[in-house]
Amino acid sequence: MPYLARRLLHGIALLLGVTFVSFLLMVYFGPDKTYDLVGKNPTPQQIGEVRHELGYDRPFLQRYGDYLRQLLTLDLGLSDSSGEPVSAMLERSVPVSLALVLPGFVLGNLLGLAFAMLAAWYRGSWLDKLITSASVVGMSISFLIIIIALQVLLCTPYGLNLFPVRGWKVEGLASYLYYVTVPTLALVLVTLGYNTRYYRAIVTTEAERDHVRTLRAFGASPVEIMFRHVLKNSLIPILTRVMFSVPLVFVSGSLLLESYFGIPGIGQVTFNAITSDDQPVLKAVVGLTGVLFALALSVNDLLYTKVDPRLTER
Amino acid sequence: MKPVLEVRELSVRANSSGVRHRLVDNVSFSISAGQATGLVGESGCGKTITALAIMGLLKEPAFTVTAAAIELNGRDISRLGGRQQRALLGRDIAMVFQQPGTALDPVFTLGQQITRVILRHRNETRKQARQTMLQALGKVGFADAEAFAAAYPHELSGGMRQLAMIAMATVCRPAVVLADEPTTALDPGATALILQQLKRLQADHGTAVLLISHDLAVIRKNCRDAMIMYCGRILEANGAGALFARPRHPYTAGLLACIPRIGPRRPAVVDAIGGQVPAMTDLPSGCHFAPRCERADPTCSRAAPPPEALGGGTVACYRPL
Amino acid sequence: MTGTAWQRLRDNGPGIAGLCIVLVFALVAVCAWSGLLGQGWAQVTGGRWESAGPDHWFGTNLLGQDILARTLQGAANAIETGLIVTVFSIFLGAALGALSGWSGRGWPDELVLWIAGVLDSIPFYLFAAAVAYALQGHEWSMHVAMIVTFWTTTARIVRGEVMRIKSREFVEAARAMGLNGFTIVLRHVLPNTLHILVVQATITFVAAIKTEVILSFLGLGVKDGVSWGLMLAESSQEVLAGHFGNFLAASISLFLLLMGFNLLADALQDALDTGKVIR
Amino acid sequence: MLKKLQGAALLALLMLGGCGQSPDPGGKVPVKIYRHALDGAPASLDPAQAASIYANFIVVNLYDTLYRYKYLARPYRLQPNLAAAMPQISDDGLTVTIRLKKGVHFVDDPAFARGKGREVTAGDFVYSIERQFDPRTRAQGAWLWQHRIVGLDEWKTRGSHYDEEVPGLRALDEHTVQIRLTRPFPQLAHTLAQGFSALVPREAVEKYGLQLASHPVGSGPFKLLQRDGSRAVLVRNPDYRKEPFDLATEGYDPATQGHLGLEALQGRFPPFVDRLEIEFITEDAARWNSFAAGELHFIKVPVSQFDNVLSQRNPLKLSAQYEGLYHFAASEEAGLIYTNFNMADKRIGYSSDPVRNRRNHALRCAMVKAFDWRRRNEIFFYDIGRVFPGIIPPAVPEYDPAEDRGYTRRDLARARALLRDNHWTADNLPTLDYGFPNSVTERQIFEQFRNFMSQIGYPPEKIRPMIFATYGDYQRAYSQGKVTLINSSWTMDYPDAENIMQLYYGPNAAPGSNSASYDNPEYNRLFERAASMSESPERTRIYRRMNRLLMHDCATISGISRTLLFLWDKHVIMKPDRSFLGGYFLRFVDIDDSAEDEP
Repeated sequence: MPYLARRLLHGIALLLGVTFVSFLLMVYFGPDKTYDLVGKNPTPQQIGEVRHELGYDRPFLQRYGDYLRQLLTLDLGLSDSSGEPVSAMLERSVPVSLALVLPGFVLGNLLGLAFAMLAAWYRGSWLDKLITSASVVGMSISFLIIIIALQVLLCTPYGLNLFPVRGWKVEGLASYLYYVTVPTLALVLVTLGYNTRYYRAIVTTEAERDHVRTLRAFGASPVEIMFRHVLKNSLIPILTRVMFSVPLVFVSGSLLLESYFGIPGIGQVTFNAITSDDQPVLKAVVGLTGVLFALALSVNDLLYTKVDPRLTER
Repeated sequence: MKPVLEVRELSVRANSSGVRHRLVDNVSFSISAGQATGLVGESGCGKTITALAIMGLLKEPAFTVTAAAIELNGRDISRLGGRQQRALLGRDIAMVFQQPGTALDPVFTLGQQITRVILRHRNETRKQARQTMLQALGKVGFADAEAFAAAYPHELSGGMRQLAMIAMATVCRPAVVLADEPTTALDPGATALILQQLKRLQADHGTAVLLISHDLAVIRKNCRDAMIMYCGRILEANGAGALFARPRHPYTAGLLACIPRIGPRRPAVVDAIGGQVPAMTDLPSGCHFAPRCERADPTCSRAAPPPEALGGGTVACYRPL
Repeated sequence: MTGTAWQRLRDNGPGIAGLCIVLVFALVAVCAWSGLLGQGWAQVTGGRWESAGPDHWFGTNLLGQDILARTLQGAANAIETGLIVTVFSIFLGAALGALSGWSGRGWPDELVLWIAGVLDSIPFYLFAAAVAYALQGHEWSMHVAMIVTFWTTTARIVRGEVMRIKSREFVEAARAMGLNGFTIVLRHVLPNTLHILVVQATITFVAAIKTEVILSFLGLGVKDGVSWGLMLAESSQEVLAGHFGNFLAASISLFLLLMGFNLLADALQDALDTGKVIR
Repeated sequence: MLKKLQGAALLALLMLGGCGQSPDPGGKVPVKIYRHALDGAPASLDPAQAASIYANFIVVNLYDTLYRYKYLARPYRLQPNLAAAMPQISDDGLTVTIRLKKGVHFVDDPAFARGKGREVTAGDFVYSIERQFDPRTRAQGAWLWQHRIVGLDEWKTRGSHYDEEVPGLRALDEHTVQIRLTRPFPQLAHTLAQGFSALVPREAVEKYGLQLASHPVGSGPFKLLQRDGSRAVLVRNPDYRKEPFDLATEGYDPATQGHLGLEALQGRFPPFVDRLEIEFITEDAARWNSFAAGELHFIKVPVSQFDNVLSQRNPLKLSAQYEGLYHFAASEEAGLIYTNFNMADKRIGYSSDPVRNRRNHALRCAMVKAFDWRRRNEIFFYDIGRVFPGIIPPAVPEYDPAEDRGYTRRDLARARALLRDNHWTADNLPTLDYGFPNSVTERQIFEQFRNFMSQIGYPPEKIRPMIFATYGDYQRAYSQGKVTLINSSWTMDYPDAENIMQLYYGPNAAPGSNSASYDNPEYNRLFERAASMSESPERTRIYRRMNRLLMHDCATISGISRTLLFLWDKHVIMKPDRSFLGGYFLRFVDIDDSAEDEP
């Protein structure tokens, strides 16, 4: 299928770009661990030794080449600070991040969609107005504020003091809920406004199509119309949004949450890598996010053809 | 003979950004089983709105619908809502829309869409429903029903889509079908097919058809009765034959004058109506047609003329022909 | 903005409210720049963590600096960042968007789309951090990071719009008159995307301010000076010790400003009826 | 905790429609668990890289060192750990002989033959020190022994081949080490109580390479179970050598320590707890809340909580609400916080032009006079930090209570006069770069500093912040002399003032630890003279003289020692410590389960 081939080509081009830019910024001009590793009273010669050990003294292209090879072979080397294999760090932290972000991500989208459909069905009614204005309010509250406020309200003696201030000691459902609740709430609150508004825009346009009028003219119930027809028709933009937010939510999104709630996920690993000049880790994270993103792009296009019969002949 | 559908004092108001104006003004008429009634008027005069109002598809807050009664087989459906109303739609009264292109859901096959209607209104198993669906498609003239059932709307021509619409509208044998400009978007061949199907309906199930069109020729050919609508009001109603033979309302007369006769002898258009159709937002007081009517006098602009019986039909005019 | 659009905007209550809020903050910013407001933000004028009172309306922080002054200065900083980032990223977006849109499926189009794709694929905060490093913690690193990443959305939208306009008669006419692509785009095409740019600008502004706060919180933002983000960073330690001055001042003013812009953005979208722009 | 659980369950209902059983998050287990909090996370657990107090804190529990500090004795005194006795030093002070205990084994690990931990030998010690001088190790402790052990530096320049013997560092037999020094090194025993000197088995290094940093193989009282960026879990090493705890040896003082219930430990075998859970919590507030919520047994109280925790300052008194719950101890850190001038910077330091040199000296002294230690102490140390003139902190015996306090007394008039008399005006004052790694507190400290200076007419815009995303970047910048005002703190590596005096020894100039690049020939001469002396009245005289030289040259704005407050649960039997003792005390921590319920 030439279409697929084209997508693949795009994907590769994208990956090369991402890896190159990120390498240039984060590695070549990037942080320098030398001075974390030299002991007290180092001599210039010792500093040189460390730089050599870290491979900072090798030529640019060679380093970039190695980087690409690492990504291809998924042999990501060892962390400069902990000496742990980067792959091991990812295996350890990615599941945590997933567990942390997934509930909030899913809830945020589902609730957003639900509100959007309500608003669309009662287009122009007070309910619609309420939902729209609420979403504007939601969009106006910064993630930071939500996190700080929630922590004070739910995790401290100044508030309800129901949940832990930080940490992630998950053994079983109860402890999972115990630790995941506040971050989830934060995530939902911060995404809900945007999702609701975005989905409303989509669903309303779909709900005003002629064929929806036809359905009503043939006695279809609101539920059937909204869920069976409108939803399926608006699936493409919804999928697009979801697919595209996946890679970023799981890195950027969890970065703030995890560094604030002290949760050992990919976000925290990344944050520590930044503050401790841990290049191997940074390289891996950025590279893999790029890969994820390229994948998301391609998968998305495939889904289109699955969802919308009009796109099959392409 | 008892009318199947009787509409009394139907009015529709649009509420857009504070200003409320009438789209349909105090319309009353009735149509009886096994025959077609034509509703004629220039586009934007409220024909479609009337139909939608009858179907109860116009919703607050965008529209306000008021009616003394809309009786379907003697049952007032104007005040129904929710479940009861939905039970009627597509079963006892159905509608065929103007744009077959967009009236069907693009992401479901024709089969799926028709079957849904059947499952909704007739307690049949999926299997039975599928059979019924195929028969319906067959009836409207799809030779290879299976193939069409599996097709998506975008894979069919406009005419075929409209036939499918009709199949869908008739699959439950409704008492009334409101056909809103069913042929405007189609080429002559398809038009013929569609109209033939509508005729078959009346013949086979004694279905009453309200044929909405701006095309007088179509109405004349296919309807027993006809109504002339202008700016949300019915100006004249009569048997099609009588109405076309001897129009009473100046507007009707004007319209008829516009129909091109066959043959080269006469110019395509003679003494067309002067002036512009007024905007629904600011209608002239009294008879809406008065400003364009050469017979108009001050009385016309004072109050809306009530429908008066005349020559077997009714005319809303102070100075009928 | 056309007269009718202005009419529609005037009828939009929330929109006007938003506009007013924005104008108030803009006024504050101007006053702060011209040295009338929030000058004492660096001076120590009180004890540590004094509660609100006549001489310190919002109280003081750990060092004994007046929180009100810092809030006002923070507002000025937020607006400044917003303006710089918006102006540049919109300009960049419009230019590149027009270029790729006009060039159709040619290589400039492919190139621009590729760059945009690449930039969008890098997690933003990592990118900002990286730029901060690359620029050796230069005071503009934050702005650069934002501009470089924010232009893509605008570019994509403008591209689409330009492609649409390209096929219109008046453009054909201009072509027929033998005008070169550049002049056509400049004179005939871009002006027709103005309404989109206006809306995009308000949205970019919001994004910029939000990001400024978070970056400053992470220490990648404002270098010398005060920012709501820095105040929140301070407060994130203080609130748990029961001092809410910094937090309330910063978060409330941040909320108001963002709210104002969001309302304005919505109103503009309705007034200029560009469909709801996806955010 | 229970209250919180209900909260969780309640939300569970809201979210997933309820969940039945809800075990204690943290897991109720019949073993003794001690939960500790550090305000930072260790990067590496390889002894050779145990540079941070965090790393050291954990490393000394996973590995064994030859010596350690007595648990309870103050001032700190050394105590044989893996060594059988204190080192035997020849009369010329150049040959040191150390005997190791017999029958000590490394923990079982695949690295060893048949996975059984083999006996610890003198060879391991030799190897572990040599490692520090092998670039491939990325070691950070070499500076402790540099130029001090015969042939070691040459061994390195020859390419660090382990089969090659170092004349000054030899294993006489399985359990005897002999060290030959280039010159007397009184602090040697101290250096052998540091994580850096811990004994590492060569097999493990060769098997795991750099990964040793996350896969420790030692002979310490604990083994690593799990570790990530936010916590480490250690479990008791069942094969740890059996040595009964003895109050007398550890320097128990009933008068000051009687209330801690330490008697209960007498004669038992450490480690006393089965499991250590060490949380790395950098945010003060989060750490405190975690402690207040009962998730931790111990906390170093963050300054922001002092108001809340203390009811009065001198003497320090715990506020009533906590007295019943917690034990409480205040300890003065063995170290200091100071702001160096970069003397290598012509704008403010040494200048070839004698006039400028004099003016710069005056400028520095003016800034020293303008600095408000009272306020600094009040705002950032809750007024319980110890301010002292110069660099010799109260924690060391060399500290001179009689020293003139003028150096740390604010005197704006005098400062202004100094500027005036040396023709310094707002216009011709140099623009200075004040560096700090990004953090809220560091920024506040900077703003306060700038504020102090603005009060003697130093234009704020002339003191520019130079913010670095990481501490490493900051270190690089000032090591390369890019920073003019260097705010730093020094925590002593061992309880001997020499470790502080070297901070201004010329040859240690940047990139060395003498970040001020202070270079005063007399100071250097005195330092070298004292280098071979161990603590003595004479050395004390010399050090105090050096301190005065430094102050006269106004090379640094110094200094203050923090007072650290520790709170720990009444159920926990321990005497916590943060300085040299490092993590050594963890093996002596016990939990009094007569009152079983966990907080």
